[in-house]
Amino acid sequence: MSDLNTGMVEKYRNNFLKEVEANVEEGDWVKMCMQCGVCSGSCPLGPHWDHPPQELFMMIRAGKRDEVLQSTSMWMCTSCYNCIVRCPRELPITHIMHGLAHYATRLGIEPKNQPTRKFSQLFWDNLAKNGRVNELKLGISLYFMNGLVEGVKTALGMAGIGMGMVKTKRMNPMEILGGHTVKDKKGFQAMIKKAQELEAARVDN
Amino acid sequence: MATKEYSFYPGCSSQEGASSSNYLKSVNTMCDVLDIKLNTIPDWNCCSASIGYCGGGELPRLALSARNIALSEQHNAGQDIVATCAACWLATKETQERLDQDAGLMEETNQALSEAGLTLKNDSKIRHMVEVLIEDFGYDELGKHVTKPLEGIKIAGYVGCQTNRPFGIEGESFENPKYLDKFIETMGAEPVENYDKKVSCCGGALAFSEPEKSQALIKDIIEAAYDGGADMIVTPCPVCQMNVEVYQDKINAKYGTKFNIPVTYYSTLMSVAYGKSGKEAGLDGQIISAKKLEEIAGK
Amino acid sequence: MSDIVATNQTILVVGGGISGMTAALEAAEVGKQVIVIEKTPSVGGRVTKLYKYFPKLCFPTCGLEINQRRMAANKNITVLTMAEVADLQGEAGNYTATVKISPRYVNANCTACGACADVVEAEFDDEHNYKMNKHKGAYLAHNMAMPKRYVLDPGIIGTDDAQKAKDACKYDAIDLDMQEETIELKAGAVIWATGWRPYDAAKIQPYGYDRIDNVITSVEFERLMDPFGPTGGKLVRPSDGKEARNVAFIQCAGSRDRNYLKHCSRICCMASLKQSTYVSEKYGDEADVSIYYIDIRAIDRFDDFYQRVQDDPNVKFIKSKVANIVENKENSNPTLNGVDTEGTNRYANEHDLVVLAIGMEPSVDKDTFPIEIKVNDEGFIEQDEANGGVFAAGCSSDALDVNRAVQSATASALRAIQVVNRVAQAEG
Amino acid sequence: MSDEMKIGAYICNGCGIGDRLDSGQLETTATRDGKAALCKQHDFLCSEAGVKMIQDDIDNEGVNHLVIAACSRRAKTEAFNFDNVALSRANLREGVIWVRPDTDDQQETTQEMADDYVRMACAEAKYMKIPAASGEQSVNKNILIAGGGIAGMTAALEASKAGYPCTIVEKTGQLGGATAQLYKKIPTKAPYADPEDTGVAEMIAAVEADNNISVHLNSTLTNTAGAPGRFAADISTESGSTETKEFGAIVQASGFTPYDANNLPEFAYGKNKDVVTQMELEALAVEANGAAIKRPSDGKEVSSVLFIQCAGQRSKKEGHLQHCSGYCCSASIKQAMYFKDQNPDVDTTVLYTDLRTPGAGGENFYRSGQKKGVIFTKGVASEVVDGASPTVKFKDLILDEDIDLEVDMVVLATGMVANAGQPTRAELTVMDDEDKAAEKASEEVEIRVDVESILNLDYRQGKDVPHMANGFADSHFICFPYETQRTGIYTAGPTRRPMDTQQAMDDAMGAAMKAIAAAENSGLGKAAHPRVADLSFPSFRAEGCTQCKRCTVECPFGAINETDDGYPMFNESRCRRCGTCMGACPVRVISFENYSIDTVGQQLKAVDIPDEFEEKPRILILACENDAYPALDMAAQNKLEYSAFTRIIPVRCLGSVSLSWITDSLNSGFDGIILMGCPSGDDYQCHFVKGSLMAQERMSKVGDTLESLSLEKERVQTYEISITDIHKVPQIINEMADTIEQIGMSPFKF
Repeated sequence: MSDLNTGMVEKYRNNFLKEVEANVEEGDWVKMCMQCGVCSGSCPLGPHWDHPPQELFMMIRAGKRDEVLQSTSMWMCTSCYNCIVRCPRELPITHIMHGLAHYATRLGIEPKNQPTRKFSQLFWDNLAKNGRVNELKLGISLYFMNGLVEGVKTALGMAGIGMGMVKTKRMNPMEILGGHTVKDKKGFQAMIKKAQELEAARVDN
Repeated sequence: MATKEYSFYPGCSSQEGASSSNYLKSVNTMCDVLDIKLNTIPDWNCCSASIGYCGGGELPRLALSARNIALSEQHNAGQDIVATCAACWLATKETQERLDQDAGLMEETNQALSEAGLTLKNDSKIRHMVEVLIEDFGYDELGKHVTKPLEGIKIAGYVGCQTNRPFGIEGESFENPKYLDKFIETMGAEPVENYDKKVSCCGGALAFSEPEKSQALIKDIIEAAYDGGADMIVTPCPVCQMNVEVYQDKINAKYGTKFNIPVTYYSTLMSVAYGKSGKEAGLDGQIISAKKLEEIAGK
Repeated sequence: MSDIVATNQTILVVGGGISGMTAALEAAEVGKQVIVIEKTPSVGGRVTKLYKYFPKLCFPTCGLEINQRRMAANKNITVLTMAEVADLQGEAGNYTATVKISPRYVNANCTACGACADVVEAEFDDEHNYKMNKHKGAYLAHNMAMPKRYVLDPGIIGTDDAQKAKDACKYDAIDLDMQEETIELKAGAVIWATGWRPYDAAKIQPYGYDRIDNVITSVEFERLMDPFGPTGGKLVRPSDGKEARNVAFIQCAGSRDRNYLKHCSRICCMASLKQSTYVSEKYGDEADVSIYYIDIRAIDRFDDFYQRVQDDPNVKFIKSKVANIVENKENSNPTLNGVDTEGTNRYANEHDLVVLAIGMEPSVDKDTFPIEIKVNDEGFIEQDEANGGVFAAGCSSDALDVNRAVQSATASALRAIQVVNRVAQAEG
Repeated sequence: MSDEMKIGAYICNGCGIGDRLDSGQLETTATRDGKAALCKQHDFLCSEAGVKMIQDDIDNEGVNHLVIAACSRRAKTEAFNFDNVALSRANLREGVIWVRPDTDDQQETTQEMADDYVRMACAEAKYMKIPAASGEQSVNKNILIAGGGIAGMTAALEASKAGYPCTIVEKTGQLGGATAQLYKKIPTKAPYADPEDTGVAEMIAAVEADNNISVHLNSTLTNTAGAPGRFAADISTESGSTETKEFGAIVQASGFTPYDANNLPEFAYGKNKDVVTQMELEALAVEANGAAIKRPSDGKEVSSVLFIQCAGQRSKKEGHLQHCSGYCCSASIKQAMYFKDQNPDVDTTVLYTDLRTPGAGGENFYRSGQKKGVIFTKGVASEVVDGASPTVKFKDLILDEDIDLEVDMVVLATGMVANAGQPTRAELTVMDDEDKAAEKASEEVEIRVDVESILNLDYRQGKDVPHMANGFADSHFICFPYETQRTGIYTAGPTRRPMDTQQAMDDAMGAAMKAIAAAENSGLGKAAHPRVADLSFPSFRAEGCTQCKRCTVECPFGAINETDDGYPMFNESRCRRCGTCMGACPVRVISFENYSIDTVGQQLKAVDIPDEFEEKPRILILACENDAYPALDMAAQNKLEYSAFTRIIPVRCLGSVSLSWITDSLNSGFDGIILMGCPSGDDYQCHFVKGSLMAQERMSKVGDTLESLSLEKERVQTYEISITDIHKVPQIINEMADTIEQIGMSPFKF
């Protein structure tokens, strides 16, 4: 457990809801849920969630901190926004799910091997570096995210698709050498850094 | 009609040699016909496409789109920002809304932007290309340019998620938006009535991280298109296009299906219907080639 | 219409439904002059379209019979049907209402013998049955229509049907030259009892009311039970006339939802509980009812009724706002998708028929009241001094069941009487 | 108007009557058999000309008893609405031509049907008197209000505003009742977000400032005698002094008693000081007055509180309330806000199964509660464990697991028990013989007296308004919520149905309206609901009376008292004119001017009974005028046919059916008799409470009569008919016709 995590446990004692309201993107909406379940029923990957959104909200209120933050559930969100548009109480559920995932990561207690968690991190690192996504590198690192052997398998499995993409000029092998970036990398990275600092500051105090 | 100018946010996947470069191609072709001038936002950056949240907190992610808007305000002052990618459009529009509602976040965002020597006014209109076509042109106008009606083609209009929710297109319902069908009709083709999976999710970015789960969703989307007697699928979203097109072999392998249905963009249809060549329409970007379109384009 | 006497001591009742009737009767029976303005061809309003009332499962027409008898016998009450208040000016004790009266094309001579209906042919959507069937161009709104006087649908005016109807009438009751007329009425107080309308179910897109035949609304379901309704009292579904044994009721269809109506419409839970007994009434043990709910709002003594239904083994309760409905193309069964939040159990349930417990929306749109009046976000009239001599009765004031609407109407009668009595004193 | 009776019969030829029937023949029937002094035909009787013709005869020919032979008595009532005449309607349209096929072979029986109806109408008219108020009455505008709570005060203030003097009798030492004990009330105005001041103080001030309202504190009603328009109430103070005042009508706003939480040991109530009821929490909130609420046990500022909804409610368990009290969900939200508004860090949890906040205001208030951080948990509490701080054991129904939660304080949302006074025996009371009468009478006095009476009515049938389900003094009517079974006495507020402050105020206003109407109309001798404005009233011949008490016991409205020497003492303005007393009287001494043993008895005598061998049976139908008769009308309107041998007589209520009518008609040769009344039972639909039950009970005794006449019991049937049984009524009639065909004609034809 990271220091930040223990710090937070200390700070909010038994009140996980308050912790979520203070630190999770759109977290102060959680209390507005009336447990109708329309979000859970509307989720395309719903059957794969251990705890669909409405249940997560109830668990948050019930103070089930570890079960929520260590859950793989919110990592199942495809950002389809079905839950948001159908929620009778206006909860920005998609964002809350992303927020919970990010907060768990920040605390260092997220499910490390959850594939989307890995991909999401890769994606961020990829874009944060150059300001633009380098699909090839992203793809390659994706294949290898579960280690070399796994990666080779996946890569081979995906080879057909890769070739198709290359043939149709929708993937460029040359990108391996660099590929797209923003010109003002320096400014871009400074901006990201600043944003992260500001956010960290919010959480820490 | 006078030339219409917009500040254009192409997004990563539209870049040269990227997964939806063919989308951009057809969009450009379509815009030539309609006399639309797209002024690309100089040095735009990625929007994080509602998947970067693991590493990126809310503020950094907002900063991404904020930077794009700020750049647009600076270089393409007064022009609406137009995106062709659903994720790009959504992320940018969401950022604008969020910052509009939360002064604190707006303030912090500007602090971050200042590191890149930018400030955000946040007063530009953020629009999807489809909105431009419907609102600034209208179906009738779009129809006027048709020289090769796409007769005899039945097409499933797959709207997907992010062009439809949470914002969607003005006047359309979340569950059964009709605009793609209207495009299809306007171009002289036949839309699939009550296409069940019209707004179902293809898995989005999770097609990479959760291939099996996503491909199960994609299978239903394609199956429903076939059930509706579709020759091809058309979509306004790069992620949808890619996911629905490229995994068909894998799905066939897993489920013993015989899927082989082309998936194109509305702009591809329009380019062809407007009499442009297959190349100009980006048909060469089809992994599963859209034969019927090629035929028409070839005529 | 010039023979209508209206003064500053007259009470104007806008709306002739159960609330308007009650308010009018209570005031008239203590000697006040009352004018009732009713938009449709007959009084009675929504309750005439109900098969039974909860919780007694008795018949609305039973009470209607008494109220109509009271009205017919009371010389203090004037009823203007097919009339609407176009404008309202003035203040407590001194109002002037501009009333628009649409032509009925049938005058007071009508004996309701039905000769006109026998000869006309063209048919029109039957509003009384929520357009689920058609009535002839000359019709009586329903069996107990009051005034018991036929109506010609404007659609036949200028056609042969109109002439046929006129020729068939031995009593010069049919006047094809009737024109819309506008009259002005004085009034000391106004009771606003325009009631409610069912929320437009087509707007609840996930439920596909506009796409799936076997998804209907609770108000339509009521009509199916009426022996004189669109199905002749058979509980069958629209797509194929198949008996609807396995019926799902979806609560909060349009209510408690920021996408539609934010308020709770109060009656829907009880309505569905009541309607679950219809299914049992028709199919006994073969009835298979599922009620999808967020909270069952069987308030106060209605809970006894809820408990009675809970004891019925053929009725299931599922705590869940249904996510969406898709049609099974093979058998036209609607399939409901969602999650039962009590223990988080995912379901995809097929039913013969789905009934949307549709929400209650005020009949008059917020911004179309003919006079400045305090209306809340939900569109209901607030009890407020600022409203002067205009008082809401029944569902204009809130989402109410019949019992509460009648209470509210009775109270509104006293409010109006207070005003006109003040006027009477002043005028000596 | 001359006293001598002159019958004018008017036959309409409109609506096909003229084409289908021999109106000349009908005219002869009216004059020869019906003894009509004059008889006229008209092709369109309900037209202005037709009505004028009749009015002229009334004005110039001295016609004072009318026979209108046209459509149903339910049709064209506005046209045939004449003052100061006795009116009878022969139903030739809905009753004859619309229910019979237009064929030659049916012509004869159809004509006979019409002739009979004309004879019957003439007979009825002949025995009708023109109803007129007795003249005893005078208008008394004073309204008595039992209870000085929010409902009582509202009733007083609003009635007073309309110009009616009110007297409030309040048991306690001050006005305000339960609401006065509240810190705040549930919001009543948009945006319905925060608790509101109760406004009780202002209201009390308004009451005291209103010299149209007099208030009696520390007082109770020790005796309430009389009737609407002339109630005489003894208002007694604790000190014993009594003052008698006269009133026109009464509003009973006696409120509620909080359910006794001592019945809930499982929740450690009474054991743990920090387990309190909602009412007790209000007291703590009043004490804190905006500052932090301290818990009873140790005065610690409450940092966590849990509300248990439906405590002892919505449960069939012995000692629990079966009903939902309706207001508790909103009340708990309000009380949770007491904590949250003062300190957002206080944990407030509402444990519910169905959160019930209906209407526009309700849902807004629920949302506001959530916004303020009140936690709502769907779950059921099984136990509260006593301890330094109480621990609530509950099943979380969403997470599907058992949870123990320690909190500083537990609030029990216990419900309302109506202060409805002494329960009156509501069940059917039909008497067969005098001994039973005596015994029933004694039961009457022996009803539970452990409950204090509110009104102490000096009524033959108990001291208070009869209770309905769950001990509330409701009317159990949906269409007519205020109609109690005691005329001129209207209940309001939680004594009638569980409700919150705002609802109680609206309710009181309605009750005040009804009270005003009762005061006004009783003053004019007009009946109250449902025969509103009926001027007829029951009178009886003392000489014939056997003091059997049937009428006094069976009156559904407790309208009849007994004189010291055991004779019935009618209270006109308490009477609803249903005629149950008339039906009950074995010696037929009770009658109304326009509805009597004779007005019906003579009709069935007037029916022409063909002799046995003509194979023309006669079926008598006595139909409730409110439901069965309209159903028959509507059957006709839809051209549903039934037997031509049917003769229908509408009755005010099956409760008014005298056995003599049955025996007489059997004796005079009717082959079958059908009684049609309203559904009975808990959800009875009879507007006179128990007409059908009475009829069934009485008819059960007809068996003997039938036997003595050696007639088959199938010949007399009683049915419960709803107004919607439009298809059923013709079936029933035709079944009877078939039955008669099987068992044969009655031998009693002379």
